[in-house]
Amino acid sequence: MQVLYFAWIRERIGLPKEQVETTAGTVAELVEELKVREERYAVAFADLASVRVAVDQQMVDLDASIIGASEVAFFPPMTGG
Amino acid sequence: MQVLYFAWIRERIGLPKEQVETTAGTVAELVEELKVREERYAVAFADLASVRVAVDQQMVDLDASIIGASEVAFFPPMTGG
Amino acid sequence: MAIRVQTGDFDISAETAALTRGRDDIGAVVSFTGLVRGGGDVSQMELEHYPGMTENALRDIESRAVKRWNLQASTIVHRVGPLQPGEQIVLVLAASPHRQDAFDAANFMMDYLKTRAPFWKKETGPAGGKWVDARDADDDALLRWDA
Amino acid sequence: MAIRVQTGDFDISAETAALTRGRDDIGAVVSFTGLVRGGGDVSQMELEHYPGMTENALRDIESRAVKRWNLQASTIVHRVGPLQPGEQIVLVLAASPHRQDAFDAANFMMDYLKTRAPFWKKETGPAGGKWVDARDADDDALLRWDA
Repeated sequence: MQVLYFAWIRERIGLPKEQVETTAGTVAELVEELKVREERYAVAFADLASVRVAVDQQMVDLDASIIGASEVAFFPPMTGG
Repeated sequence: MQVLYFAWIRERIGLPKEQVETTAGTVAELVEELKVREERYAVAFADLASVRVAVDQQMVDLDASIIGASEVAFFPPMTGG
Repeated sequence: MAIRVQTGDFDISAETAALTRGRDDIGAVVSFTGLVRGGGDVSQMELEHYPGMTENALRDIESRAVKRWNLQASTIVHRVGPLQPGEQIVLVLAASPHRQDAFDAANFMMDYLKTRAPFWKKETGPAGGKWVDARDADDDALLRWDA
Repeated sequence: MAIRVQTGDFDISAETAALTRGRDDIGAVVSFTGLVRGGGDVSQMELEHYPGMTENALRDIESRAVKRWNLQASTIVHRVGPLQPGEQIVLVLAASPHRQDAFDAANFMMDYLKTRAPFWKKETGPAGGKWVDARDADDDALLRWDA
Protein backbone atom coordinates (compact mmCIF):
# COMPACT_ATOMS: atom_id res chain seq x y z
CA MET A 1 0.00 0.00 0.00
CA GLN A 2 1.12 3.54 -0.81
CA VAL A 3 1.69 5.68 2.31
CA LEU A 4 1.97 9.47 1.90
CA TYR A 5 3.27 12.13 4.29
CA PHE A 6 2.71 15.89 4.12
CA ALA A 7 4.04 19.07 5.74
CA TRP A 8 6.02 18.57 8.97
CA ILE A 9 5.16 14.86 9.07
CA ARG A 10 6.83 14.51 5.66
CA GLU A 11 9.83 16.48 6.90
CA ARG A 12 10.22 14.40 10.07
CA ILE A 13 9.94 11.09 8.25
CA GLY A 14 12.17 12.42 5.49
CA LEU A 15 10.21 11.32 2.42
CA PRO A 16 6.90 12.21 0.73
CA LYS A 17 5.71 8.65 0.13
CA GLU A 18 6.70 5.03 0.28
CA GLN A 19 5.37 1.58 -0.49
CA VAL A 20 4.56 -0.23 2.78
CA GLU A 21 3.84 -3.93 3.20
CA THR A 22 1.65 -4.37 6.25
CA THR A 23 -0.76 -6.75 7.90
CA ALA A 24 -2.30 -3.93 9.97
CA GLY A 25 -6.08 -3.81 9.92
CA THR A 26 -6.54 -0.19 11.03
CA VAL A 27 -4.77 3.14 10.73
CA ALA A 28 -3.80 2.96 14.40
CA GLU A 29 -2.17 -0.46 13.90
CA LEU A 30 -0.26 0.85 10.89
CA VAL A 31 1.01 3.80 12.96
CA GLU A 32 2.21 1.41 15.68
CA GLU A 33 4.05 -0.70 13.07
CA LEU A 34 5.77 2.38 11.64
CA LYS A 35 6.71 3.81 15.05
CA VAL A 36 8.72 0.72 16.02
CA ARG A 37 10.53 0.65 12.68
CA GLU A 38 12.68 3.70 13.11
CA GLU A 39 13.09 6.70 15.40
CA ARG A 40 11.97 9.20 12.71
CA TYR A 41 8.53 7.56 12.56
CA ALA A 42 8.26 7.61 16.36
CA VAL A 43 9.09 11.34 16.27
CA ALA A 44 6.59 12.08 13.49
CA PHE A 45 3.79 10.21 15.26
CA ALA A 46 4.65 11.25 18.83
CA ASP A 47 1.58 13.49 19.15
CA LEU A 48 -1.30 11.76 17.41
CA ALA A 49 -3.70 14.57 18.37
CA SER A 50 -1.90 16.65 15.71
CA VAL A 51 -2.08 13.98 13.03
CA ARG A 52 -4.88 13.69 10.49
CA VAL A 53 -5.42 10.64 8.27
CA ALA A 54 -6.97 10.04 4.89
CA VAL A 55 -7.61 6.54 3.52
CA ASP A 56 -8.00 6.58 -0.25
CA GLN A 57 -8.27 10.39 -0.02
CA GLN A 58 -11.15 10.38 2.47
CA MET A 59 -10.57 11.78 5.97
CA VAL A 60 -11.01 9.06 8.62
CA ASP A 61 -10.35 8.46 12.31
CA LEU A 62 -7.37 6.50 13.62
CA ASP A 63 -9.51 3.43 14.24
CA ALA A 64 -10.66 3.26 10.60
CA SER A 65 -9.96 0.13 8.59
CA ILE A 66 -7.23 0.07 5.95
CA ILE A 67 -8.12 -3.38 4.64
CA GLY A 68 -8.16 -3.19 0.84
CA ALA A 69 -7.01 0.44 0.83
CA SER A 70 -4.48 1.48 -1.81
CA GLU A 71 -3.45 4.85 -0.32
CA VAL A 72 -3.07 6.05 3.27
CA ALA A 73 -1.95 9.65 3.95
CA PHE A 74 -0.76 11.30 7.17
CA PHE A 75 -0.71 15.09 7.61
CA PRO A 76 -1.22 17.86 10.17
CA PRO A 77 -4.51 19.82 10.41
CA MET A 78 -5.08 21.81 7.21
CA THR A 79 -3.99 25.44 7.01
CA GLY A 80 -5.00 26.48 3.48
CA GLY A 81 -7.17 29.36 2.40
CA MET B 1 -36.23 76.82 -1.12
CA GLN B 2 -35.20 74.26 -3.72
CA VAL B 3 -37.57 71.26 -3.94
CA LEU B 4 -36.38 68.13 -5.77
CA TYR B 5 -38.36 65.14 -7.04
CA PHE B 6 -37.03 61.75 -8.07
CA ALA B 7 -38.22 58.59 -9.86
CA TRP B 8 -42.01 58.26 -10.24
CA ILE B 9 -42.64 61.32 -8.07
CA ARG B 10 -40.57 63.34 -10.55
CA GLU B 11 -42.51 61.83 -13.43
CA ARG B 12 -45.93 62.56 -11.88
CA ILE B 13 -45.06 66.13 -11.00
CA GLY B 14 -43.39 66.55 -14.36
CA LEU B 15 -40.16 68.22 -13.33
CA PRO B 16 -36.97 67.31 -11.44
CA LYS B 17 -36.80 70.44 -9.29
CA GLU B 18 -38.30 73.84 -8.70
CA GLN B 19 -37.89 76.89 -6.49
CA VAL B 20 -40.76 77.01 -3.96
CA GLU B 21 -41.70 79.98 -1.79
CA THR B 22 -43.42 78.66 1.30
CA THR B 23 -44.30 79.54 4.86
CA ALA B 24 -44.67 75.88 5.80
CA GLY B 25 -42.87 74.89 9.00
CA THR B 26 -42.72 71.15 8.39
CA VAL B 27 -42.42 68.71 5.51
CA ALA B 28 -46.06 67.69 6.01
CA GLU B 29 -47.23 71.30 5.75
CA LEU B 30 -45.21 71.77 2.56
CA VAL B 31 -46.80 68.64 1.08
CA GLU B 32 -50.29 69.98 1.89
CA GLU B 33 -49.44 73.30 0.22
CA LEU B 34 -48.21 71.54 -2.92
CA LYS B 35 -51.20 69.17 -3.08
CA VAL B 36 -53.71 72.01 -3.29
CA ARG B 37 -51.73 73.81 -5.97
CA GLU B 38 -52.32 71.42 -8.85
CA GLU B 39 -53.70 67.97 -9.54
CA ARG B 40 -50.26 66.55 -10.49
CA TYR B 41 -48.97 67.22 -6.95
CA ALA B 42 -52.07 65.65 -5.44
CA VAL B 43 -51.45 62.56 -7.60
CA ALA B 44 -47.74 62.40 -6.70
CA PHE B 45 -48.45 62.71 -2.97
CA ALA B 46 -51.64 60.58 -2.87
CA ASP B 47 -49.93 57.75 -0.98
CA LEU B 48 -47.56 59.27 1.55
CA ALA B 49 -46.58 55.83 2.87
CA SER B 50 -44.62 55.45 -0.38
CA VAL B 51 -42.93 58.83 -0.15
CA ARG B 52 -39.55 59.41 1.48
CA VAL B 53 -38.16 62.84 2.33
CA ALA B 54 -34.70 64.33 2.72
CA VAL B 55 -34.12 67.82 4.11
CA ASP B 56 -30.71 69.15 3.12
CA GLN B 57 -29.83 65.62 1.99
CA GLN B 58 -30.64 63.96 5.33
CA MET B 59 -33.55 61.50 5.51
CA VAL B 60 -36.27 62.77 7.85
CA ASP B 61 -39.88 62.04 8.79
CA LEU B 62 -42.86 63.98 7.44
CA ASP B 63 -43.18 65.95 10.67
CA ALA B 64 -39.60 67.25 10.45
CA SER B 65 -38.97 70.99 10.35
CA ILE B 66 -37.98 72.71 7.11
CA ILE B 67 -37.32 76.08 8.74
CA GLY B 68 -34.02 77.38 7.36
CA ALA B 69 -33.63 74.43 4.99
CA SER B 70 -32.29 75.12 1.53
CA GLU B 71 -33.19 71.81 -0.13
CA VAL B 72 -36.12 69.42 0.34
CA ALA B 73 -36.31 66.25 -1.76
CA PHE B 74 -39.18 63.79 -2.29
CA PHE B 75 -38.65 60.29 -3.63
CA PRO B 76 -39.90 56.71 -3.36
CA PRO B 77 -38.11 54.10 -1.20
CA MET B 78 -34.63 53.43 -2.59
CA THR B 79 -34.05 50.54 -4.97
CA GLY B 80 -30.34 50.72 -5.74
CA GLY B 81 -27.72 48.07 -5.34
CA MET C 1 -12.05 54.43 1.58
CA ALA C 2 -13.28 55.34 -1.89
CA ILE C 3 -16.77 55.94 -3.23
CA ARG C 4 -17.72 56.65 -6.83
CA VAL C 5 -20.90 57.15 -8.85
CA GLN C 6 -20.32 56.70 -12.57
CA THR C 7 -22.02 55.77 -15.84
CA GLY C 8 -19.16 53.58 -17.07
CA ASP C 9 -18.34 50.00 -16.11
CA PHE C 10 -15.83 49.01 -13.40
CA ASP C 11 -13.13 46.34 -13.18
CA ILE C 12 -13.08 44.25 -10.00
CA SER C 13 -9.42 43.25 -10.35
CA ALA C 14 -8.29 46.84 -10.87
CA GLU C 15 -10.37 48.04 -7.89
CA THR C 16 -8.98 45.24 -5.71
CA ALA C 17 -5.42 45.98 -6.79
CA ALA C 18 -5.95 49.66 -5.93
CA LEU C 19 -6.85 48.60 -2.37
CA THR C 20 -4.01 46.17 -1.83
CA ARG C 21 -1.16 47.74 -3.82
CA GLY C 22 1.99 48.51 -1.86
CA ARG C 23 0.91 46.84 1.38
CA ASP C 24 1.06 43.29 2.75
CA ASP C 25 -1.09 43.57 5.87
CA ILE C 26 -4.40 42.71 4.17
CA GLY C 27 -5.41 39.07 4.56
CA ALA C 28 -8.85 39.08 2.98
CA VAL C 29 -10.80 41.04 0.36
CA VAL C 30 -14.50 40.35 -0.12
CA SER C 31 -16.24 41.81 -3.14
CA PHE C 32 -19.91 42.05 -3.95
CA THR C 33 -20.92 42.66 -7.55
CA GLY C 34 -24.57 43.34 -8.40
CA LEU C 35 -25.71 42.64 -11.95
CA VAL C 36 -28.78 43.59 -13.98
CA ARG C 37 -31.01 40.52 -14.21
CA GLY C 38 -32.85 40.06 -17.48
CA GLY C 39 -35.72 37.65 -17.28
CA GLY C 40 -38.41 37.57 -19.90
CA ASP C 41 -39.59 41.15 -19.99
CA VAL C 42 -36.72 43.42 -19.03
CA SER C 43 -34.83 44.84 -22.00
CA GLN C 44 -33.17 47.77 -20.21
CA MET C 45 -32.65 49.22 -16.75
CA GLU C 46 -32.33 52.92 -15.97
CA LEU C 47 -30.62 54.00 -12.74
CA GLU C 48 -31.50 57.43 -11.35
CA HIS C 49 -29.87 58.96 -8.28
CA TYR C 50 -29.71 62.10 -6.15
CA PRO C 51 -26.32 63.72 -6.83
CA GLY C 52 -24.76 65.04 -3.66
CA MET C 53 -26.91 63.05 -1.27
CA THR C 54 -25.76 59.82 -2.92
CA GLU C 55 -22.10 60.52 -2.21
CA ASN C 56 -22.91 61.53 1.38
CA ALA C 57 -24.90 58.33 1.89
CA LEU C 58 -22.11 56.12 0.51
CA ARG C 59 -19.53 57.83 2.73
CA ASP C 60 -21.84 57.35 5.71
CA ILE C 61 -22.18 53.65 4.90
CA GLU C 62 -18.39 53.22 4.78
CA SER C 63 -17.85 55.09 8.03
CA ARG C 64 -20.45 52.92 9.80
CA ALA C 65 -18.64 49.81 8.56
CA VAL C 66 -15.26 51.15 9.67
CA LYS C 67 -16.60 51.77 13.18
CA ARG C 68 -17.93 48.26 13.46
CA TRP C 69 -15.35 45.99 11.86
CA ASN C 70 -11.59 45.72 11.43
CA LEU C 71 -11.78 47.27 7.97
CA GLN C 72 -8.47 48.28 6.41
CA ALA C 73 -9.86 49.62 3.15
CA SER C 74 -13.11 49.69 1.22
CA THR C 75 -14.55 50.78 -2.09
CA ILE C 76 -18.11 51.43 -3.25
CA VAL C 77 -18.78 52.01 -6.94
CA HIS C 78 -22.36 52.45 -8.18
CA ARG C 79 -23.32 52.96 -11.80
CA VAL C 80 -26.15 55.22 -12.97
CA GLY C 81 -27.85 55.75 -16.31
CA PRO C 82 -29.00 53.10 -18.79
CA LEU C 83 -27.82 49.52 -18.24
CA GLN C 84 -28.46 46.30 -20.15
CA PRO C 85 -29.29 42.91 -18.63
CA GLY C 86 -26.07 41.15 -17.62
CA GLU C 87 -24.21 44.40 -16.93
CA GLN C 88 -22.58 45.22 -13.61
CA ILE C 89 -24.44 47.78 -11.43
CA VAL C 90 -22.65 47.98 -8.12
CA LEU C 91 -19.36 46.96 -6.53
CA VAL C 92 -18.58 46.83 -2.82
CA LEU C 93 -15.10 45.84 -1.64
CA ALA C 94 -14.04 45.24 1.96
CA ALA C 95 -10.45 44.51 2.99
CA SER C 96 -9.49 43.21 6.43
CA PRO C 97 -6.78 41.19 8.14
CA HIS C 98 -9.45 38.52 8.80
CA ARG C 99 -11.99 36.95 6.52
CA GLN C 100 -15.12 37.21 8.66
CA ASP C 101 -14.69 40.95 9.11
CA ALA C 102 -14.37 41.35 5.35
CA PHE C 103 -17.49 39.22 4.73
CA ASP C 104 -19.58 41.01 7.36
CA ALA C 105 -18.51 44.51 6.37
CA ALA C 106 -19.28 43.90 2.67
CA ASN C 107 -22.62 42.30 3.53
CA PHE C 108 -23.55 45.18 5.84
CA MET C 109 -22.55 47.83 3.31
CA MET C 110 -24.76 46.19 0.66
CA ASP C 111 -27.75 45.98 3.03
CA TYR C 112 -27.27 49.60 3.97
CA LEU C 113 -26.82 50.73 0.38
CA LYS C 114 -30.01 48.93 -0.74
CA THR C 115 -32.24 50.90 1.62
CA ARG C 116 -30.32 54.10 2.42
CA ALA C 117 -28.54 55.25 -0.72
CA PRO C 118 -30.76 57.33 -3.04
CA PHE C 119 -30.82 55.21 -6.20
CA TRP C 120 -33.96 54.19 -8.10
CA LYS C 121 -34.28 51.56 -10.80
CA LYS C 122 -36.68 51.72 -13.71
CA GLU C 123 -37.09 48.64 -15.89
CA THR C 124 -38.05 48.94 -19.52
CA GLY C 125 -39.85 46.05 -21.20
CA PRO C 126 -42.34 45.46 -23.99
CA ALA C 127 -45.11 47.04 -21.87
CA GLY C 128 -43.09 50.21 -21.25
CA GLY C 129 -41.26 51.48 -18.20
CA LYS C 130 -41.86 50.39 -14.62
CA TRP C 131 -40.21 51.67 -11.45
CA VAL C 132 -38.89 48.77 -9.38
CA ASP C 133 -40.71 48.39 -6.05
CA ALA C 134 -38.68 48.46 -2.86
CA ARG C 135 -38.64 45.09 -1.13
CA ASP C 136 -39.60 44.60 2.52
CA ALA C 137 -36.91 41.90 2.59
CA ASP C 138 -34.29 44.61 2.10
CA ASP C 139 -35.53 46.52 5.16
CA ASP C 140 -35.52 43.28 7.13
CA ALA C 141 -31.96 42.53 5.97
CA LEU C 142 -30.80 45.85 7.39
CA LEU C 143 -32.51 45.33 10.75
CA ARG C 144 -30.42 42.25 11.58
CA TRP C 145 -27.34 44.50 11.97
CA ASP C 146 -29.01 46.35 14.86
CA ALA C 147 -28.86 43.31 17.13
CA MET D 1 -18.68 24.89 -11.06
CA ALA D 2 -14.94 25.12 -11.57
CA ILE D 3 -12.06 24.23 -9.25
CA ARG D 4 -8.38 24.75 -9.96
CA VAL D 5 -5.08 24.28 -8.13
CA GLN D 6 -2.26 26.26 -9.73
CA THR D 7 1.08 27.90 -9.06
CA GLY D 8 0.30 31.05 -11.09
CA ASP D 9 -1.76 34.06 -10.08
CA PHE D 10 -5.45 34.52 -10.91
CA ASP D 11 -7.51 37.47 -12.13
CA ILE D 12 -10.78 38.13 -10.27
CA SER D 13 -12.37 40.05 -13.15
CA ALA D 14 -11.58 37.33 -15.66
CA GLU D 15 -12.90 34.61 -13.31
CA THR D 16 -16.08 36.61 -12.67
CA ALA D 17 -16.58 37.22 -16.39
CA ALA D 18 -16.17 33.49 -17.03
CA LEU D 19 -19.07 32.84 -14.64
CA THR D 20 -21.43 35.49 -15.94
CA ARG D 21 -20.63 35.54 -19.69
CA GLY D 22 -23.55 34.88 -22.00
CA ARG D 23 -26.22 34.87 -19.30
CA ASP D 24 -28.35 37.54 -17.61
CA ASP D 25 -29.99 35.56 -14.79
CA ILE D 26 -27.23 36.18 -12.22
CA GLY D 27 -27.99 39.04 -9.83
CA ALA D 28 -25.07 38.80 -7.42
CA VAL D 29 -21.48 37.58 -7.41
CA VAL D 30 -19.54 37.49 -4.14
CA SER D 31 -15.81 36.92 -4.26
CA PHE D 32 -13.38 36.12 -1.48
CA THR D 33 -9.69 36.70 -2.09
CA GLY D 34 -7.15 35.51 0.45
CA LEU D 35 -3.75 37.22 0.49
CA VAL D 36 -0.38 36.40 2.06
CA ARG D 37 0.10 38.67 5.05
CA GLY D 38 3.61 39.87 5.68
CA GLY D 39 4.18 41.23 9.11
CA GLY D 40 7.65 41.61 10.55
CA ASP D 41 9.11 38.17 10.17
CA VAL D 42 7.54 36.48 7.15
CA SER D 43 9.55 36.82 3.97
CA GLN D 44 7.96 33.96 2.03
CA MET D 45 5.11 31.46 2.24
CA GLU D 46 5.20 27.95 0.80
CA LEU D 47 1.91 26.18 0.04
CA GLU D 48 1.95 22.38 -0.05
CA HIS D 49 -1.05 20.25 -0.98
CA TYR D 50 -2.19 16.68 -1.58
CA PRO D 51 -2.76 16.33 -5.34
CA GLY D 52 -5.87 14.33 -6.08
CA MET D 53 -7.42 14.64 -2.65
CA THR D 54 -7.31 18.45 -2.95
CA GLU D 55 -9.41 18.46 -6.11
CA ASN D 56 -11.88 15.98 -4.56
CA ALA D 57 -12.18 18.15 -1.44
CA LEU D 58 -12.78 21.33 -3.46
CA ARG D 59 -15.44 19.60 -5.56
CA ASP D 60 -17.07 18.30 -2.36
CA ILE D 61 -17.11 21.84 -0.92
CA GLU D 62 -18.84 23.20 -4.02
CA SER D 63 -21.41 20.42 -4.09
CA ARG D 64 -22.28 21.04 -0.43
CA ALA D 65 -22.81 24.74 -1.20
CA VAL D 66 -24.96 23.93 -4.24
CA LYS D 67 -27.22 21.69 -2.12
CA ARG D 68 -27.71 24.39 0.47
CA TRP D 69 -28.04 27.68 -1.44
CA ASN D 70 -29.45 28.96 -4.70
CA LEU D 71 -26.03 28.88 -6.32
CA GLN D 72 -25.95 29.38 -10.09
CA ALA D 73 -22.19 29.10 -10.53
CA SER D 74 -19.05 28.99 -8.44
CA THR D 75 -15.29 28.93 -8.77
CA ILE D 76 -12.53 27.93 -6.38
CA VAL D 77 -8.91 28.66 -7.32
CA HIS D 78 -6.12 27.86 -4.84
CA ARG D 79 -2.47 28.54 -5.46
CA VAL D 80 0.38 26.28 -4.34
CA GLY D 81 4.14 26.67 -4.25
CA PRO D 82 6.15 29.69 -3.10
CA LEU D 83 4.27 32.97 -2.53
CA GLN D 84 5.42 36.40 -1.41
CA PRO D 85 3.67 38.65 1.16
CA GLY D 86 0.91 40.62 -0.59
CA GLU D 87 0.27 37.92 -3.20
CA GLN D 88 -3.14 36.33 -3.76
CA ILE D 89 -3.52 32.76 -2.39
CA VAL D 90 -7.14 31.74 -2.86
CA LEU D 91 -10.23 32.87 -4.74
CA VAL D 92 -13.79 31.75 -4.07
CA LEU D 93 -16.64 33.03 -6.26
CA ALA D 94 -20.34 32.44 -5.69
CA ALA D 95 -23.05 33.57 -8.13
CA SER D 96 -26.74 33.64 -7.27
CA PRO D 97 -29.93 35.45 -8.22
CA HIS D 98 -29.92 36.92 -4.69
CA ARG D 99 -27.19 38.59 -2.69
CA GLN D 100 -27.53 36.77 0.62
CA ASP D 101 -27.22 33.36 -1.02
CA ALA D 102 -24.05 34.53 -2.75
CA PHE D 103 -22.60 35.90 0.52
CA ASP D 104 -23.47 32.81 2.54
CA ALA D 105 -22.27 30.31 -0.06
CA ALA D 106 -18.90 32.08 -0.45
CA ASN D 107 -18.50 32.38 3.32
CA PHE D 108 -19.35 28.69 3.82
CA MET D 109 -16.98 27.54 1.06
CA MET D 110 -14.12 29.47 2.67
CA ASP D 111 -14.83 28.03 6.14
CA TYR D 112 -14.98 24.55 4.65
CA LEU D 113 -11.84 25.04 2.61
CA LYS D 114 -9.86 26.26 5.63
CA THR D 115 -10.39 23.06 7.60
CA ARG D 116 -11.17 20.38 5.00
CA ALA D 117 -9.02 20.98 1.94
CA PRO D 118 -5.52 19.46 2.23
CA PHE D 119 -3.30 22.54 2.01
CA TRP D 120 -0.48 23.39 4.42
CA LYS D 121 1.35 26.69 4.79
CA LYS D 122 4.97 27.07 5.75
CA GLU D 123 6.27 30.54 6.54
CA THR D 124 9.89 31.42 5.99
CA GLY D 125 11.47 34.20 8.05
CA PRO D 126 14.86 35.17 9.44
CA ALA D 127 14.67 32.27 11.92
CA GLY D 128 13.98 29.69 9.18
CA GLY D 129 10.83 27.86 8.18
CA LYS D 130 7.78 27.31 10.38
CA TRP D 131 4.62 25.36 9.57
CA VAL D 132 1.57 27.47 10.29
CA ASP D 133 -0.56 26.11 13.14
CA ALA D 134 -4.21 25.32 12.48
CA ARG D 135 -6.52 27.69 14.34
CA ASP D 136 -9.33 26.50 16.61
CA ALA D 137 -11.27 29.54 15.39
CA ASP D 138 -11.39 27.96 11.93
CA ASP D 139 -12.98 24.80 13.32
CA ASP D 140 -15.47 26.94 15.23
CA ALA D 141 -16.28 28.92 12.08
CA LEU D 142 -17.22 25.72 10.31
CA LEU D 143 -19.45 24.47 13.13
CA ARG D 144 -21.85 27.39 12.82
CA TRP D 145 -23.05 26.01 9.45
CA ASP D 146 -24.32 22.83 11.17
CA ALA D 147 -27.08 24.72 12.98
